[in-house]
Amino acid sequence: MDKLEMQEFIAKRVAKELEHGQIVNLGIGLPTKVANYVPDDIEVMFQSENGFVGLGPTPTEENLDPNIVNAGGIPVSIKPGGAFFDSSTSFGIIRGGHVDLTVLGALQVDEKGNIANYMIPGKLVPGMGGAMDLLNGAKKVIVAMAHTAKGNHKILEECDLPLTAKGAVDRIITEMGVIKVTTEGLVLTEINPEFTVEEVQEATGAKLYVDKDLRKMEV
Amino acid sequence: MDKLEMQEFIAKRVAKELEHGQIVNLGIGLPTKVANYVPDDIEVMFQSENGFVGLGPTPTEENLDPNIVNAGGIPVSIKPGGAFFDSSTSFGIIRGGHVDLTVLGALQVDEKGNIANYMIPGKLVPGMGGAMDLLNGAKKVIVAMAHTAKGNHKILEECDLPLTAKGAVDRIITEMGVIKVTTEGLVLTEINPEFTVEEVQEATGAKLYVDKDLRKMEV
Amino acid sequence: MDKVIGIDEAIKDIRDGDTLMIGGFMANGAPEKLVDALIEKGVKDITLISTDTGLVTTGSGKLIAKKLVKKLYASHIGTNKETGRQMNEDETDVELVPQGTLVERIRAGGYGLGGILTKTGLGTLVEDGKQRVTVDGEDYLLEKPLKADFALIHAAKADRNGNLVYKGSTNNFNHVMTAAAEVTIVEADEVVENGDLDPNFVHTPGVFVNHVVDGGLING
Amino acid sequence: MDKVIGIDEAIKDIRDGDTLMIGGFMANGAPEKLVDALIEKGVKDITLISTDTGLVTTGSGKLIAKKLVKKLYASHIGTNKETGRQMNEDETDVELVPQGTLVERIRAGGYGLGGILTKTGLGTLVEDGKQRVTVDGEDYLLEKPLKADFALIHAAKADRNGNLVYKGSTNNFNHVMTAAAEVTIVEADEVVENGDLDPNFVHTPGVFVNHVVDGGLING
Repeated sequence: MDKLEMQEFIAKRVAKELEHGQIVNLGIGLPTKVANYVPDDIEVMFQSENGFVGLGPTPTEENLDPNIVNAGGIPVSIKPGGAFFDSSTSFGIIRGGHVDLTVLGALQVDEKGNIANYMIPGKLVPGMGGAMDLLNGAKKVIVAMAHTAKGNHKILEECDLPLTAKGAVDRIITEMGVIKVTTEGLVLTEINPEFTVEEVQEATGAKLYVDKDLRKMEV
Repeated sequence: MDKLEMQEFIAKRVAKELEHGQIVNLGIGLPTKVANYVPDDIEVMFQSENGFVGLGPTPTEENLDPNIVNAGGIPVSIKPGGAFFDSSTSFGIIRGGHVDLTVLGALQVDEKGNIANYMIPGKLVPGMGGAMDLLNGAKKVIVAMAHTAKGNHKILEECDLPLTAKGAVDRIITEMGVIKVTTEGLVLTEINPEFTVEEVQEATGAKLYVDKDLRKMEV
Repeated sequence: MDKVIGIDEAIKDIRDGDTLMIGGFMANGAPEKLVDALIEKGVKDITLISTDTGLVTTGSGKLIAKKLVKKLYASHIGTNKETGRQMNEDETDVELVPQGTLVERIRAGGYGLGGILTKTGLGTLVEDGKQRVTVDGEDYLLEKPLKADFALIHAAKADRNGNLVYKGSTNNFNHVMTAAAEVTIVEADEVVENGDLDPNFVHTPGVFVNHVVDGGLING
Repeated sequence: MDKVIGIDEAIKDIRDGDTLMIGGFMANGAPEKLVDALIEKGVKDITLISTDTGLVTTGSGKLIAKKLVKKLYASHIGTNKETGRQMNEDETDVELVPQGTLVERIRAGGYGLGGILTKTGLGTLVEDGKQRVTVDGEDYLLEKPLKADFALIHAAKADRNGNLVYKGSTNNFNHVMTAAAEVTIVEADEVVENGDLDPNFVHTPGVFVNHVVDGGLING
């Protein structure tokens, strides 16, 4: 898989986590692609943290409205039954537990469910945007990311970058498999058949427990 | 003066305190009447704490809209350039210092500017409604009331009823005169010529200092 | 999503002892039909959160008149003589909350805040039993969030997703209460299809709403 | 009340060292013409409060690019490389604030709260130097209000009283900032007469607005 195929693969698998009627917030980058793979038999409402629910399909050039953009500043559309609001309402939705699921990328995740995804001190300082609020407020948190970065571990015993939130992550979905964060540690519940358990463990900087019902990762 | 004449007299005097461009909140009862005496040469916006600014004239039976009531639940109207909002915005306006002036009634006021106007324990328990918020948030607080109640003092050295707020009152306007609350005590700045200073002092349960420029109370 | 259901279905899970928020201000914008249905269903020992208790014949005040309320949070009760009587005779536990504090406590509950700091109530009975917090040398009261099992809300219009529009002064506590309950039930004077409301002018997004009852049809 | 004035008149009292809030999200809904006028006027050492710093060519990011900002409060700066460079090279003092905390701090400033309690940021660098408050056994961060000397706001429509209407996603931080500044200046794409806006659908009441600049006419 090249990088793009990998991202689509991960996005497709994440989409299978969606449940009918959920309010879902997708982070920028890979997570945004999840919106393209919503199963046909369910309906979910995507929230855009800059101020609306009911994110619709990408607009064509003719029906593009510059007043409607997503949290990345990219022109998007709103579905019938959606609604615009200000940032205070938007983060009330997020912090008040009204978002059922958020999907975010990460620089590092660890076996305590800690996550680092907003800065590398002295180098990369994008800022947390709404991520800290989502990690604290969303009912379920999925990290969707490449398993490693240039050969370096991203899933660790303990994050060494500044944390975005402590103990917030429920599940990690990568191109290699699906990992559940439990109080006992990281449990591999699904594996991409292209890899062996040993390979996944090697690519992971923390001990992986293998679920007794380990399944094949399907998209 | 009978009770009604007295109320109108006080309301007229309070209206002279209004300044062009002010946002003003009037309490229920006597203070509500102030809206009838806004000087012709100024424009003020009245806020209704249940959720709008731009209180308009009393509607006729034909143009009455049951969806538009004041904080007393009485049908009212909204002026062009007014706006409706929810209670959270309404009290944001009040608590955030965006109300220039509030006019409230009182059971008791004292020389420290303390005010009691929401309950007589075991007897009368109307509740404070928005009064505590107005007393803390409004830039200027005028108490408009009868000077005494059935011969009993209402302006005291120290309130003995539960306080609505401490040190909040700027000015007291009654049928007998205008009293400024200062750090030195209560200063009589205007007197209704129907009364003598001695009579006003006698009707007051705290020491009154007489302003060196004591004026005639005119409406 | 279609959140429109019949009134009996909408309120069927409300039980004795539940905490209810009820919108309206002096019963202007109160969900009268939901309150009536609740009385008919017969739920008691309610903890009621409502800015006032209307009259004995209107809004949340009807529950007071029927003696169904065990504990009340309200800012103003003067217009419903029965509330004051129950309070003075210790029949109902009444906590008087300043109106601005009440709306912020409800908002904090719905918006996931642990509390808010306010000067309102300092040095009054409202301060009793509460924590004072000093910020930059200034004293404030710490006021805690309020949440409810159910919120009963009135709106002029609702679409099937639960997006709401209010008219005139009827919004008041309705909007803020929608977010603060486990289950929010709306009585709408008119139900419209998704897409019929302009998304720029929705007062309450459907995210906060669980059930919509058509106030015109009641069992539609 | 007629709050409509020319752009130069509107910004004339903004001085070096002032604290400014600027609306917009990735410059969507940013008051571009007010920012340009400010740059032309030449105000420096600004404390800027803005959810992000757009690009070097858009929104509040233009002030960063011109090195006019001394201190910045923002939640996201990744799209404006100059902000990160100034931060890493200690040219600009940048306080990264979680977006939900930023909007609540601004709201608290405008709505007279002494602070709010939140779990967002607990156990992270955001907690540094802040007070932890325990409520019913749960830990929260105490986040303080933010206020400004001036707020620069964009709206689709304004009436002469300063009532505002936004379009689509352009509301974002604009509404909440209007309340939190001593002086709030609005750049409106269209100015209408009092009475032309439906009072049921005003997003920001004119109470919070001091000056309206006609973004179409600029000096109208």
